[in-house]
Amino acid sequence: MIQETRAMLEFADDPKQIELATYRKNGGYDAFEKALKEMSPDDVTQEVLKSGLRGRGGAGFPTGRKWQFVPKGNDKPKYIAVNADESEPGTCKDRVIMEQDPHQMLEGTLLAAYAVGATTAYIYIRGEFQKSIRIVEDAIDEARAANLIGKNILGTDFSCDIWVHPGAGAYICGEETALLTSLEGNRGYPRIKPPFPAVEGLWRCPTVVNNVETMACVTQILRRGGDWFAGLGCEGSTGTRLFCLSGHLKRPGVYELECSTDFTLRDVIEQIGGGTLSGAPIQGVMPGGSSFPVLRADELDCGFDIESVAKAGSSLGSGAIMVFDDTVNVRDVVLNISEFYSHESCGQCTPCREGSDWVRRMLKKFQTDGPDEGDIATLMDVTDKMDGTTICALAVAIVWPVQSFLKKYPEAFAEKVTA
Amino acid sequence: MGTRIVKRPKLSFMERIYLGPVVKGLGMTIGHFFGTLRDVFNWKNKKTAITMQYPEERWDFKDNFRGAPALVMDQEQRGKCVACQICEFVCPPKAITIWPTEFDETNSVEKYPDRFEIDMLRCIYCGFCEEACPEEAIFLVKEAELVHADKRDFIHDKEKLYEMGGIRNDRIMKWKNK
Amino acid sequence: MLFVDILWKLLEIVLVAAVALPTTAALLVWAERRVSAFMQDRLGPNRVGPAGLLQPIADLLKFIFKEDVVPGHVNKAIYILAPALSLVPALLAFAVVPYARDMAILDVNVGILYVFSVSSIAVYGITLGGWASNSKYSLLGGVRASAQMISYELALGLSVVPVLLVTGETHLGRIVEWQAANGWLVLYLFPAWIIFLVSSYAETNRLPFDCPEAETELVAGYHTEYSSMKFALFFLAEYIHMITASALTVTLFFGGWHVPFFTLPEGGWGTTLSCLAFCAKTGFFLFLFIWVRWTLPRFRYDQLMNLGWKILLPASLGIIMLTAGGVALLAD
Amino acid sequence: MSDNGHVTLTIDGKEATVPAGINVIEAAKQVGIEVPHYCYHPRLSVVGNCRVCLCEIEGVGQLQIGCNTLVRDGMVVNTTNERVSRMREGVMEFLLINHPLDCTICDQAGECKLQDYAVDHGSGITRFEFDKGKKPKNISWGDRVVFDAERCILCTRCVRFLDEIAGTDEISIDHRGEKSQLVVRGDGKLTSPYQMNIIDLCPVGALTSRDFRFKSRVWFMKFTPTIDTSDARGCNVVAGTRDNRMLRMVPRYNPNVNDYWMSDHGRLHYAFVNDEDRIVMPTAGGKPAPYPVALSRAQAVLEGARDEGILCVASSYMTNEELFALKGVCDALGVEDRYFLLPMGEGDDLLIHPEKAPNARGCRLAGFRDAPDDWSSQEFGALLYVKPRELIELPAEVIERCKKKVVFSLTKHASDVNIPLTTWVEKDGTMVSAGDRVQCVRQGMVYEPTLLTERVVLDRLHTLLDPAFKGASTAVLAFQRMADEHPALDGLTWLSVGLLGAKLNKAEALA
Repeated sequence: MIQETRAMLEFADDPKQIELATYRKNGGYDAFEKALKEMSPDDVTQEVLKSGLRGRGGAGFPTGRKWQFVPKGNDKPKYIAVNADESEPGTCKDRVIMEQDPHQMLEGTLLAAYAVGATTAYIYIRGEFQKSIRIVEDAIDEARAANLIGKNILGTDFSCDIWVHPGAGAYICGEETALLTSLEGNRGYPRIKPPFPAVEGLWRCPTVVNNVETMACVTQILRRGGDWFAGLGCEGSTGTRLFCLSGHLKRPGVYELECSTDFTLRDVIEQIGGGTLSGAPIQGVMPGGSSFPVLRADELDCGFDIESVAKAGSSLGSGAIMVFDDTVNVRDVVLNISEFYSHESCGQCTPCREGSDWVRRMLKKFQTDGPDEGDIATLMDVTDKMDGTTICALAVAIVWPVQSFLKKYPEAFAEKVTA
Repeated sequence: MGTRIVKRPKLSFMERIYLGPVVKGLGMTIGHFFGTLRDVFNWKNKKTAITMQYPEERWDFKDNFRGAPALVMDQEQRGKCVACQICEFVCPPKAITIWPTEFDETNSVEKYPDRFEIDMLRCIYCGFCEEACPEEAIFLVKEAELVHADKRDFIHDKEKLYEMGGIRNDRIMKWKNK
Repeated sequence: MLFVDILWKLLEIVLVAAVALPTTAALLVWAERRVSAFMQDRLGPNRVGPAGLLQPIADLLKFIFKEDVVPGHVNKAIYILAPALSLVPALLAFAVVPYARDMAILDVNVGILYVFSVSSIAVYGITLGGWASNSKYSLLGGVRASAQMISYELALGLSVVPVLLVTGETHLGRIVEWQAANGWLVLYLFPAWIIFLVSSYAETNRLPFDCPEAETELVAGYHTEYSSMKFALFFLAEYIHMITASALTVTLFFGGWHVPFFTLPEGGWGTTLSCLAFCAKTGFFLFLFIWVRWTLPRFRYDQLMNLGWKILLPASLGIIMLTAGGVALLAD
Repeated sequence: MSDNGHVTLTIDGKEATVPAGINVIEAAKQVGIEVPHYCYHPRLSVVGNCRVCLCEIEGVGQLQIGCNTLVRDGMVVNTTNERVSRMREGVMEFLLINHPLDCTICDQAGECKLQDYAVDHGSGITRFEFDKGKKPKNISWGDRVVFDAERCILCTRCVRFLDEIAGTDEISIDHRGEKSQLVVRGDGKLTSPYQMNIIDLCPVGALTSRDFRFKSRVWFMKFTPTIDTSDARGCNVVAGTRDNRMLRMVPRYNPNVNDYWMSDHGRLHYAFVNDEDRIVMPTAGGKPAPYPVALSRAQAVLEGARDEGILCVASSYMTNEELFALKGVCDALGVEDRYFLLPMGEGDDLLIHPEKAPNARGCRLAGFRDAPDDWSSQEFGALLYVKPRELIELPAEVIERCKKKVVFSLTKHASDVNIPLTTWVEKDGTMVSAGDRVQCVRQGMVYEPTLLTERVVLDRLHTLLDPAFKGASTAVLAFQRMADEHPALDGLTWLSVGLLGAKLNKAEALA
């Protein structure tokens, strides 16, 4: 039986954990104080590197490496941006941290700011998360009152201020460059890379953009040591991760799990999620949220870590495991996904702006009438041409699920719908 | 190149006397004579005369006949031409001249010909204009008999062209869905 | 002669020369166009008047109203004279033809000689027209015409000699009466008739012997430079020549006004019927003219001369010998 | 190897050494390869949203956009291989699926990048079987620019131009995704004095000129490189004419003068060329007279007034050649009082110059003096007056003080001899613009075949006055004669002035 390994969520069930006093009583800000007083910024980065922490936003870029990209000896101000614009369908983990243990994220943010030498950090919270915004703002006020945020923190030379920036409801602002553009007060348009944000981000200054969960991990790493973190999980997927199980499950929810090759994705779904609610067989699973390829029921016997799932043809992504049983129509699922993404396309790049809508309309036709001859090939070709031809990955977020659904459920798209 | 000597066939006496073939020839022509004569009196309803009695009888033009170019209107009697001037551009003898103008801003169609003239003394009935027209607004109609006493009348203006073209039931309607 | 007779003669001359012949010629033009059209599976002019019968009048009006161009380079006097010179002999030759029983404008003993002498003048009109036009086409046409007419005049004349031999008459009316009594001469002198026919075609410049006009080579030959009424006169002359030639053929070989197997009544009715018979026969030969024209192609000029000199002349001479021999034998 | 700030790279198998720091599009341009692009413009910031300049950089997994990829030493670029052309075809297809079939009524047709690239890089067919998206059309953005949202491909060149160059930042994008649409802030009307540049910038027909709209298809037009004569800046332009009528002006790239831009005022400054009221024949004593008659009359007038003094007033709209021809006439008559008229107005820091005439410097070069603010009350026997075409005129009382008048003018002007003027698009010549640049104007049309240019007329008048004088047969020869004479033009030739102009030699002589 797979068990949860609670590190980030250790105290999450305590409703008082959102208060600074409780958080400090549970060992909060000790790691930050220690780092501030005993460690150099480089030491902090080294500790994170040692832990093997990979970004929890979905792309999985090693966090320590990202911090190292920030140029040293540059007199431009540096910024931290915490990506709390959690809008991906199926993902709900950041909200748990923000609403149940906000100081853990703030501590990680401060540690990251200390590591890269940033003096300002912005927490870009999705506009719809009104409760999160309130809790995080209260937590910041409390921490600022306790001189954990602000000038000369805890009597040291280090100064860092943290601001909450609510988003205005665009999914694309969860993309790091669009988030920065939005922070600057402009339309949330992703920017072309290079230059990367770590070199030229917010107001053309070096900026580190990290996910909420990543920041929470940083807190845990500094609190318990990089070696401890590296010892959890398996190679390439160290530490614990928050997984959001959703869909037709008996026990959906956010679980903190270690990745392992010892058990399979199916085990997780069945043992943690408790199998399908109706008992009907699983039809498919999207293990990384709606923007990653789907896995058929017979492909679920892969190891539960980043590499194994990638080998199976999908990705753990942001850890949103969405399960649907065979009572749903695959055409509806894929149409729903494409409707979401075409609605959220920012409209900047041609292939995404025009292509996403085209894909949506084709899938709408598949759903209502079924495909004509050659339509599937056209759709595959169109999505191919959207893949990798845009500034950000939103186009890819349409291409992957759509292509995988078409490939894996050919029978669902085989014939015309007869009235 | 060598010289080739063609041997003339040696004619027989009867051939040389020439009268036989003359009589034969006379027989043939008189046959046609009476054949046509029979047509004139409508006897036996068999046709020898092949000529057409033009003003009364007229050629049945095929649909792809290339007569005079004309402008057509859609089902709602509105001109289809948008004054794109492509016909003017392709016209080999430069017979077409268009002066475009625009509707006011409230109109769904922006551009139309203020004046549209085809100089039929220049037109060579090539059909390029019909071929090139992206709006299917200009057609070569079955009108082939253009007779005017005044040269200026050969310059067909917009009204004349629309009158010749008339209404054409067609899918393409620029006024719709705009 | 009584004054009334003179008046009657004048009336006859006017009727024949100024009314009947031109009208026939005009009708002939119409017939030519209609017949040629029919033979070519066309309908021909059928717009002006019933069946297009008024077409010749339209043509005439056109000729009258067309601009009368006299080119600057012509010999003006002869140029103007030529068409008249072409027309007048054709009219004159008709004078001795007995167009009905006991009817002829000029009742002369030497009718046949008169015909030959008068019709020989016609060549002057054409030759002079060609020469006066001062144009190479016209000149060539004129030269051809004179050469052709002189050549075929011989055969024409010689082919009539057997008629004289058989009938012993030069009076055309009496030749017809001979035939009425003894049967048509064509039965006796078929080869002579053939030669006469061919030669008469050549004499009238009709196809297949219209080398003087020869559009394809000479534009229009001797009348290239003519327009308007002067051209019309040439045109008219050609058709009246045709009528005269047909009338002579009928008179000499086909019994003239004689109707076979039927005895004409005496008096006015007989005369009228004889005239109709004459007209019908002439009409047939006129039709033959047209018919031949739209059947046979034009001879090459050398073929024309070959035919005239090497075949028709010897043949007619031969026929004369035979006929003379035959007459001599039978007379005995 | 890189040296002197240059790098060597390979583009489509061609080796190229280009300055470091430029992007792949510019590098490819230098070796004669065109990488298609919509949103990229050399003078605007790079946003990389059209995605049509995708290139393959060897060693980089994904295709990269040429506009945002800076050249590196040893870089190997493929701009045409199968992978690139497939993706480019895809981008063209995406651009075209919702683009209306407006080419028939679109002014851009013929110079439309979408048409060009659709032919060069598109697949030629459409697989899009749905109704095209509907957006507002024929939106008036003030009285100069008309916007069509359906045709817009959202390259944001116009947005960036007004933001970065004109500095008025008036356009932004509304909605998102396929509903994105440009809007003008405020009352929806543009205010920038440079707003019409966005019409040239627009690679498609989304932005069209109210002035030029539907006047002519571009393929019927004749284009002549010349300069703008609305002010002393002398922006380089291409004048478009059809059937000998001027239809539009668009800026022509000249890095030394106007870059890619020009002001709206200059662009719309041509209506007088097509003016129906222009005179096309000289008049002498109010009656139409052929040139020889009018000129001998002018000769008589001027020679008769020699003793009483002649006032000569030139126009700063004349070309140098004409001014020197006028100078020759003045010399032959011994005229002392030589002035020119120069209208002044407002200027700005970008391109609008306060001197509202193109050739005040040329007037000074030819020895004419700036017109005094208050004219003396001296009386003259005759006035030889080349009337500026607008904005400024000789005061009426000065004209009245001259007994006889020989006037060159565009429209009818009361005088003893009135000779028609020609406009700058009807003749060849040079002018001296701000910054003392000699620039050429070129003949693009003929208003009326009988018209003679002022240079020819003045040379003929000169010959009448001095039979020994022989005028130059062409403007090129006249320029050469002038350059030989005048030290400031020393060493310049018509060819060295060329399309982009050349600096005067001794600029200080004109100050």
